[in-house]
Amino acid sequence: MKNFPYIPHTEEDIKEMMKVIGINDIKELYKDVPKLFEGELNLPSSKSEIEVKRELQELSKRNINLEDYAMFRGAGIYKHYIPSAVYQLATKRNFLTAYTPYQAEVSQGTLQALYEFQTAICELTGMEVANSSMYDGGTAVAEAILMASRVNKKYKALVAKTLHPEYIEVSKTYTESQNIEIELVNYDKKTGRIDLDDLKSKIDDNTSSVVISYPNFFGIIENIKQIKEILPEKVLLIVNAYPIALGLLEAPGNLGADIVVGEGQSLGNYMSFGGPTFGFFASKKKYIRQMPGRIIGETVDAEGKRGFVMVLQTREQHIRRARATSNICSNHALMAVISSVYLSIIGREGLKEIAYQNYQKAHYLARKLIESEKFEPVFEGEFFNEFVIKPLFDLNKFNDILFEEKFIGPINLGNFYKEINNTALFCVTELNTKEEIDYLISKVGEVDEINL
Amino acid sequence: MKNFPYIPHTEEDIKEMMKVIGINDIKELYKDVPKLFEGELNLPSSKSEIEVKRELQELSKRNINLEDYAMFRGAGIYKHYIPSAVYQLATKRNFLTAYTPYQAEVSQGTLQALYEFQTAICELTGMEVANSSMYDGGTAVAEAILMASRVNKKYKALVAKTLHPEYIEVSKTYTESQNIEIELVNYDKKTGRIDLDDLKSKIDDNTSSVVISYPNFFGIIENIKQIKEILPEKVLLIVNAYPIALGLLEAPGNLGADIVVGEGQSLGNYMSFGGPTFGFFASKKKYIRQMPGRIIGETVDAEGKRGFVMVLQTREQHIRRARATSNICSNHALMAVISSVYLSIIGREGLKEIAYQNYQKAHYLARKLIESEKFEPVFEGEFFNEFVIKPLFDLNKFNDILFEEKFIGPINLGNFYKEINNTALFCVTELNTKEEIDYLISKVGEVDEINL
Amino acid sequence: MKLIFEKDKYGRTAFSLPKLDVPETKIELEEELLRKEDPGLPQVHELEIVRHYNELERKNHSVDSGFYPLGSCTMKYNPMLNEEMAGMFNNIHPYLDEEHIQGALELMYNLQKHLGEITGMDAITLQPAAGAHGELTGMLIVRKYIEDNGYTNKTKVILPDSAHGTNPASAKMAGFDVLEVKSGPDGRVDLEEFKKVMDDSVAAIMLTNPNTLGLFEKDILEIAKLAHEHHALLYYDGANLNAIMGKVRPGDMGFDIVHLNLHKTFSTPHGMGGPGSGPVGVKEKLKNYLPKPIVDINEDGKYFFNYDIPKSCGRLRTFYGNFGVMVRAYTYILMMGKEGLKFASEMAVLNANYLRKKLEKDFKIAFDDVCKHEFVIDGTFLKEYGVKTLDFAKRLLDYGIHPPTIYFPLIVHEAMMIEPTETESKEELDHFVEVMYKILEEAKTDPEILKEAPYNTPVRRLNETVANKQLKLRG
Amino acid sequence: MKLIFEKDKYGRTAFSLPKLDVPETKIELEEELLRKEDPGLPQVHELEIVRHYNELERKNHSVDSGFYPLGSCTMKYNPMLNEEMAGMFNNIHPYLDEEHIQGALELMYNLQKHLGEITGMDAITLQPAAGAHGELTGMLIVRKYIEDNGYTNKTKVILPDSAHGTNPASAKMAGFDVLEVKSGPDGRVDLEEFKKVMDDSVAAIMLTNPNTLGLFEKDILEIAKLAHEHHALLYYDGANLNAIMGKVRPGDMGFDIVHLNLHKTFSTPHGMGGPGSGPVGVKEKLKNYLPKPIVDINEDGKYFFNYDIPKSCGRLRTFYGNFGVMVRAYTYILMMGKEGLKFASEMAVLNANYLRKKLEKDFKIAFDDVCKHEFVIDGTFLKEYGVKTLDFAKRLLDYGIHPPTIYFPLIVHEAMMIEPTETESKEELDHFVEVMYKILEEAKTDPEILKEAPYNTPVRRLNETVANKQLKLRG
Repeated sequence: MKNFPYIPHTEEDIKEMMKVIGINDIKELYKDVPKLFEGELNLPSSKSEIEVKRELQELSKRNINLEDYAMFRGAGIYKHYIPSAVYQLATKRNFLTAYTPYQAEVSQGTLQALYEFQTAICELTGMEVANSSMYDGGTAVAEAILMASRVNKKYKALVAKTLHPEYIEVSKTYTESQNIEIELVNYDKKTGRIDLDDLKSKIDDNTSSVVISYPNFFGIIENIKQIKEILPEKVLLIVNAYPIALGLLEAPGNLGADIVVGEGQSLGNYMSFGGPTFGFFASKKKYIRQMPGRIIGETVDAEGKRGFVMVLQTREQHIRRARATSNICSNHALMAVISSVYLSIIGREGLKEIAYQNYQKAHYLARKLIESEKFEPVFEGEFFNEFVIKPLFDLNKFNDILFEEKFIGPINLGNFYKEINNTALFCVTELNTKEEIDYLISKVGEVDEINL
Repeated sequence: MKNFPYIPHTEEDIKEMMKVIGINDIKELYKDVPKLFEGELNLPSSKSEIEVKRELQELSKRNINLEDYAMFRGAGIYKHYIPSAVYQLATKRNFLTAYTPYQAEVSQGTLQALYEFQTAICELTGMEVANSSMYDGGTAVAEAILMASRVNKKYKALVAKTLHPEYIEVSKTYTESQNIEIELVNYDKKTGRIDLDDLKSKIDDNTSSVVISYPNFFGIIENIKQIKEILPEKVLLIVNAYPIALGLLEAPGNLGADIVVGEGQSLGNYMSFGGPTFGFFASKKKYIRQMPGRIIGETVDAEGKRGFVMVLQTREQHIRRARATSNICSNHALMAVISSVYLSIIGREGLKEIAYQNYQKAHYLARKLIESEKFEPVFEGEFFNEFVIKPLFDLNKFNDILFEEKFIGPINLGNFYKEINNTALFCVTELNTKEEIDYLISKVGEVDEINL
Repeated sequence: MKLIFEKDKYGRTAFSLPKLDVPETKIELEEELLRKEDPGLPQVHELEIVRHYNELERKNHSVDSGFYPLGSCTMKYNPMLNEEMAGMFNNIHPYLDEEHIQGALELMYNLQKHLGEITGMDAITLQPAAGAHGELTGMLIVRKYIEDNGYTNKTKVILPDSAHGTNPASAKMAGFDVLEVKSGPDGRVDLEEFKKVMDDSVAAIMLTNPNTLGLFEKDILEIAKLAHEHHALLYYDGANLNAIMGKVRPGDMGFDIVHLNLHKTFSTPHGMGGPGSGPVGVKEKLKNYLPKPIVDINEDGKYFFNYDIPKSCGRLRTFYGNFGVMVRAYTYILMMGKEGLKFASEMAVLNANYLRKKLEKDFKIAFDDVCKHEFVIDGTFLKEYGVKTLDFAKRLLDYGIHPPTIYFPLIVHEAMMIEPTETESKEELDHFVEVMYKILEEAKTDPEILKEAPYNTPVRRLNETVANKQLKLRG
Repeated sequence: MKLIFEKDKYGRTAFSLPKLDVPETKIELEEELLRKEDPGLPQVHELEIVRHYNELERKNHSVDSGFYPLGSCTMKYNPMLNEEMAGMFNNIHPYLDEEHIQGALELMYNLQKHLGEITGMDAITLQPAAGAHGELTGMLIVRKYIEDNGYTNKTKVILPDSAHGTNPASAKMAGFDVLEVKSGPDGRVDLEEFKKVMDDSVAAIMLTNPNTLGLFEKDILEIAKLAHEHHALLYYDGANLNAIMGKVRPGDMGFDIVHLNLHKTFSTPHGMGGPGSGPVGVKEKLKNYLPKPIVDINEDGKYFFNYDIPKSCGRLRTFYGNFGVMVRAYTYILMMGKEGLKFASEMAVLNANYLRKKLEKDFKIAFDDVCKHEFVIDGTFLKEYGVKTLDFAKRLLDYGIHPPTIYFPLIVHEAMMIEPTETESKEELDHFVEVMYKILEEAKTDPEILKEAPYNTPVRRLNETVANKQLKLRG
C-alpha cells in the first residue's frame, strides 16, 4: 500500500476499522452510490514534495518578481511596505489553521484579533461600527449598496464613474438580480471629481445611495462634505476609501459618510495577484442590523472576565436562511488580522508619515513629468498618490522600454475608459525612491531620441 | 527624541524612571566609568527596516542562489532535501526565543525536543547515550579526543588522514594546549581506506584513541570492525559518521565504536555557509560522566507526571568551573531540534530510502564518468555518495564551464591534499536528478572539443 | 487580557520609515479634507506586539493544536508545503502584462482543468472568494440561463430543509424565491415531496450530495431526470465533495453547476474564517454564462485572461479570485494525485463510519445508516439528564477537542454533526470516542459539570446575551 | 505527554521522495557493514508531527511569551527582521568560489569592522560559535602570544571569583592554571589582593566589565597597567557588553582581547541554548595569532578569506563561524546604528537601576550601588521565612515570569541575578516589581506556597535527584 504523508491510515488500521464497521471492503461504504464513474481521474499521479516543489518553482519563475522592479502601477492593488513582523505574527499556525470562532471559549485569539481589527477600522474611517471583513473592496461596495436599499427601501444607486471600474461591474452583478438600478454619475472633465450637477440631476425619489471613491480611481480627492450637502436626508452616502490615504485625509465619517468601505490590501497585505485581500465595511451604528458579515462583540464569561463572541448572528444565514442580510459566511478574517497587525506596527504616527510620503513622492513625480514637457496635465483636482497625466507619445511603447529597465510603468487608462486613451495613471508609494523617480524622468527625457 | 522600534522608552518613561533612581541625567549612571571614549562610534546611523532590507537584499544578490544550481559538491556540507515542515516547526518563536532550559518547568518544549533528539542520535549511531549537541562536527571530534584522554588517561590520538582536513586542524588546535598529541595515520593508496599497517605501527602505550570517518573524506566506507579488532582494549575508537549514510551502513555502535560523533547539517539543516550547523556526540553509557555538553534526562514532577530536566550538571562549568569536562555552555540546540523534526518526518523508511538513493545516484555518476574515458578511478574502496576520480583534463577549468551551465562541480582535492592534485571529489545526493547527471556527463563528452 | 489599543503609549513605535527623499510641496487641499485628529491606532513597540499576538495565538484551538471534527467544514490537515509554495507567488500585481505572469496563468489554467476533471464539469471559474460566493455565482448563472432561454416563469429554487443556510441566502440574493422540501424518513430528499413541488416554475434545485447528514442522495439520478425534464438546473454544493473524489462525480450524476470549497476539500487553511475559495464548474451548455474573465490558452501556447464571454453573468469580485488559495490547492492536488484524492475520500468515509459505529451504542445517530464523510447525532436524548448539546459541546473543550458543528442541520434536534476527515488517525478517533463516553457518563452522574463547562479554557463560558445586548463592538 | 517515538506506527510516514531515476547497481560492501536493523526513527504522519511540536512549543517560556530577566544572558527582544534577512542567506555552501559569494564575504567583512569599532579592537575573528568558544579562542591567542614572545614561565590566568564558570573552564582547556582572586567588599576586584598575585607568571587576566554583579570595575585602568607591566594580557568577557556600547570601549580601557556574544548584545535569538556566536577581537599586536581564516579585501575591492596568518592559533571550528547568526547581528547593527546601540545600553542600565531602586526596600541587593545592566539580590534573608531562592524562583513561574539567574554569581549566597535589558517597558518592570513583592508577602505569610511552587506550569516542580539517579537519557 502506498503511504501518503497527509493520511495516517496503515493497512492494519484500515482492517481494524472495517471490522468495527462490519465491512470487508471500502467499496461497501459506497454501495449506495450509483456506478457512474468507474475509471481513474485524468489527473497526474501522486508526487513527492521534491517534485511538487520543483514544478511550482518552475511556474514561479515564469512570473516576474516585483521585488526586483520599481513599481509605478496601482489602480486598486498597491505595493506598499510590509513590515517584517506582519506575516510572521499574523500567520502563526494557530491563527492560520483555525476556522470561524464558533466555539468562542477556544477562539479568543481570533475573536480579540478581529475585535481589534474592527476598532482600527472605526478609527480609520471615523465610523461607529465595522464588521470583521468582506472578500474585497468590490464586494464591499456592492454589499453596501444592497445594505443601503435595505435601510431606506429605495432601489437606485448613483455610482460615480470614477469608482474602480471593476467595482462598478461587481456592483452591477450583485444588484441586477435584486432589481436595484445602478446609474453612473459623470466626472467633471476639468477637475476629475464627481460632476455635482450630473449627480444632482440624477437624484430622485427612488435614490437609495450615492457611491464615491476617496480618492477616486483617478487618484483625485473628492470633497465628501460638498457631496453630502446636496444629498436628500434619506439618501445614504457610501464612501469607498483607500485606507492609506486616511492618514492624511479627513475621516469620511467626519464628513458625512453613512457607510465607509474599501479594499484593505494596502494595509500590510501582499498583492497576491489581487487575492486574497479583504474588504472593510463600516457604518453608523444605527444601521448595524442591516450590515452584512460577521461582527465581533465584547462580553463576559461566567466569572465576569472579559471575552469576545460573534454577535448579531440572527442576521446571518445559518439562522435567518433566505432572509439573511447577505449570504457571506466565510470572510477574509486572516487578511483582516494581517492588517490589524500592520496597523498596530505602524501606529498613528506611522500611518500619517506613510500617507504624507505617498503624497509628496507622487507630487514630486507629477511635477517633474509636467516640467519635462512630454506630458500634459489632465485634471485640476488634487490627488493623493495616483494621478492621471497624458504623454505626448505612445504610452504602451514607453512602458515596454521601462520594463526593460525593471520599471513597471503606469496603467493605460484607455483600458478602462474608452473616452480617455493613451493616458497614464501613475502610482507612487513610500517604496518609490527619489532615485527611481529621477531615473524614470531621465527615461522620459530620452523619449524624443527613441521616437515613440 | 528619536524612537526605536525595539526600545519602548518614551521621554516620559525616562523622566519617571530617573526620578525613582534619583538622577537627573542618564550620564550619572556612568559616573564610575572612566571617560575614555567621548565621541560617537564610527558606525552608520540608525536606518529604517526598508533601508536595511534593501541593503541586505543587495548583499544577498551578490551570492549565487544554490536553489538554482545543480550541486555536485559536498565535502562536509551537503545539499539534501529539507522537507517543508522542518523549519516551519522547529523555528516557531517559542522555541527560537527561549534560552537554555534552566527553569525546566517552563521549558518542557525544549527539554522534550532535545530528549527526543538524543534518542534519535542513539538510534542512528547505535550508541547508548548522546548529548544534546555540539557546535559542529569538527569540535565534536576534538572534544571526543579530549574525552577519550579523560577516560583512559592516555595522551595520543591516532587520526586518520582521511578525516575532514578541517576537523584535523580543529583537533590539533583543541589538543595542543592540553599536551595531547595528534598523529596522522595514512590511507591505503589502493583502497582509500585507512592503512591498517600504518595504524598498527603507530599504536603505543600512550595511545588514547583512534579517529576515523565513516565514510571518510574520500567518501570511502571504512571497515570499523576490522579497525576495532586491531586496537588494544583501552584504546577508544572514535567514529566520525555522516548520518545520512547510517540509513544504509551498519551503526558504528554495532561495529565496536566507543564514541560516535559527526556533523549533523545533513539532517535537515540549511547549508548556511557552514554555520550554524551542529555536532552530535554519542558514546557508551559507561563514559557518560566524561562526556562534554548538556544532557537531558527524564524525571517526574511533584505529582509523578513525566518531565525532563538537564542532568549531570556537576560536569559543567557553572558548578565545576576549571574542572569541568569542557567549557561548552551554549550549544546548537536549535539545530539539534531542526534535525529532530527532520528525522521524525523522514522516519525509518525515509532515511533508508534517502541513503539508498544517494548511494545509487553517486554510483551511477561514477560509472558513467569512468565509461566516458575522460576520468580514471583513484581508489578501489567502496564509497557512499562521494567519490574521488581523476580527470584527464584541467578540473578547475571544467568547473568553470559547469558553472556557466548552473552546475557546481566537484571540489578539487588538491586544495586539501598536496599529494593529490587535479583530482575531483564528487558528491551526489537524492536531489541530483538523472537528467542533471546525464547533462553533466554530456559536458564531459564535450571536453575534447573545448580543449581543457 | 488587554486590547492592543489599551497598551498605547505616546512616543512608542514599532515602525520606521526612510526619511522623505524628495523636496516637499505644500499640500493643496480644502481645509476640511485634511485630517484633524489622527486615527487612534496603537503606539506600541515591536516586542509588545509580538507578545500580544503570541498570547492571542495560544488562546486558539486549531487543526494544528488538536482534533477539530466540525461537521461540513472539512477541517483536514493543512500541509506545510502549501504555505511554502504560496510564498513564491505573493508578489504579483493583478495588472501586469500577461506575458510577465505566464506562470500564474498556467497554474490557474491547470487548476481549472483539474477541478473540472474532479467534478466532471466542462468549464470552471476560479473567481468566487468562498463557498457562499460560489453559490451566488452559480445562481446568477442560473439566472442568465433562464433569461437567455426565455424561461420567464422560472422564479423558484428548490432545496432540502437539510441544506446549508447559505444555499437559501444565495438563491435569494440572486433574486429567486426559495422553496424548502422536507427530508424523508431516511434523511434524504423525499422523492414524492419533491415531485409535488417540481414544476416549470423551478429554475434550479440546490443539493449537496452526500447531504449534510452525511447521507448519499440515492435518488439523485431520478431527481436529475425530473429537473431536466422541467428545464431546471441541478446545482451541487461542493461542501461535501471530500466524500466522493474519484468515486463519483457531480457531473456524472447529472449536476449542471458545482461549487467547490478549496479551503475544505483541497486542504487550504481556514484562516480563522477565511480566505476560502469557491470555484464554480458548469456543463458545456452553461459555459457562456460564467463570470469574466477565465484563463484560456491560445494556439501559441500563451495563457491569457479571456474576457470574451458575451452572455456572462458578470463579475463577482475584483481581479481573478483568491489566487493565493489556488496555489495551495494546486500544490495539494499535485501532492495527492489521482490515487491520493480518491484514497482521501475513502479514508474520510472510513473514519466517519468508524466513529459512527463506535458511538451508536449510546449516542442516538440521526438516520443511522452507512454514512459518507460525516454523520449527525440527535442530542435530544441528553435532555433526560438535564443537559443540552451545547453543554456537551462545551465540555468537549475541556478535553482539548473542538466540538462538532452543533444545532445543524436544523432538521435534527440538538444536532451534533461530526466530520473527522481523513487526516485523523485511528488513535485520535479512539481518543475522541473515549472522551465522548466519559462526558456521557458525566452527564448521567453529575450533569452540573457539563452545564458549567468549560473549565480549562482561556475563558469560561461566554455570555452571548450580554454581548448582543450591550453591542460593544469596538475598543 | 508522549514522545514522538511513542507515536510510532508501522506503515505511517510524513515523507515522500521521487522514485529512484537511475539504473540500480548491487551494493558492493562487506556484509558486516550493511545495516541490519533500521534505526528506530518514528513512523508518523505529518499532522502528528505538527501537533507534537505545536504542543511542545506551547510548553516553553520565551522572550516572545514574556519577561525573561535572566542575568548575564541579555534576553533582549529578537527582532522579526533578523529572521527575514537571515532567510536570504541560507543556501550557501562553504566551498563555493569566492567570486560567487562576494555578498556573504562583504557582510562578514563589514561585521568585523563594526564589531572592531564597538569594542575598540583592531582585528576580529568571527569564527567562534559561542561565548565560551570565544573565550577558548582568546586563551589560545594568549598561548600563542606567550610562545611567540618566549614568556615560557607564564602559566597562570587570573580571574575574579565572580567570573562566569566558563572563564576558568576555558582557561583550563587552553592549558593554563587558574587563579581566582577574591572580590573586595564593594563587589569589585580587590586591587590589593590582585597586586599580591600579579606577577610574571601570569599570562592573562580575564575580566568582565561591568562584572557579573553589574558593577563597573573602577580600577580597570590600574589593573590594565599592572597587567601590561608584567606582559600579561587583559581579556574582556563580552557577556556584559550590553551595558556600555557607545559609552566606553574595552579597547580603550586597556583590554587586549575581547569576545562578544552576538546572541546577547546583538539580539540574535538564543534558540533554546544556541546557536550563539562569539567573535573575538584583538589589539594590533595580537592580530597575527587569530584563528584562520579571516575575511579581507584586496586592492581590487574583492573580498576573500585570508589564510595567511602564519602565527595563527589554529582553527577553532569548521568553516567560518555561525554565518546565519552574523546576518542577524549585522541586521540589528544596521537597524540600531550608532545612536541606537548607545541608547540601547543606556536604557538597559536605566532599566536595571530602576528595578534595583524599586526592589531595594525589601530585597537585599548585594553591593547596592549604581549598577549597569544587571544587579544581584542576596536571597539569604529569605531563610528567615523558611524558603530558598529556588522556591522564590519557582513561584515566579506561576506569574508567567521567567526567574532571574539563580545561585550565580557564587560569591553571593542564594543569588538572584536580574538583567531586564532595554527592550522591556516600564510597565513590564512595574509588573515584575509588583509580583516580586507579592511573592515576598506570600513567603512571609504562607511559605508553603513557595515551597510547592510552581502550580500553573505545564508540569509541577521537577525532581532533579530522580533524574540524576536513574539517568534515563533516551526514549
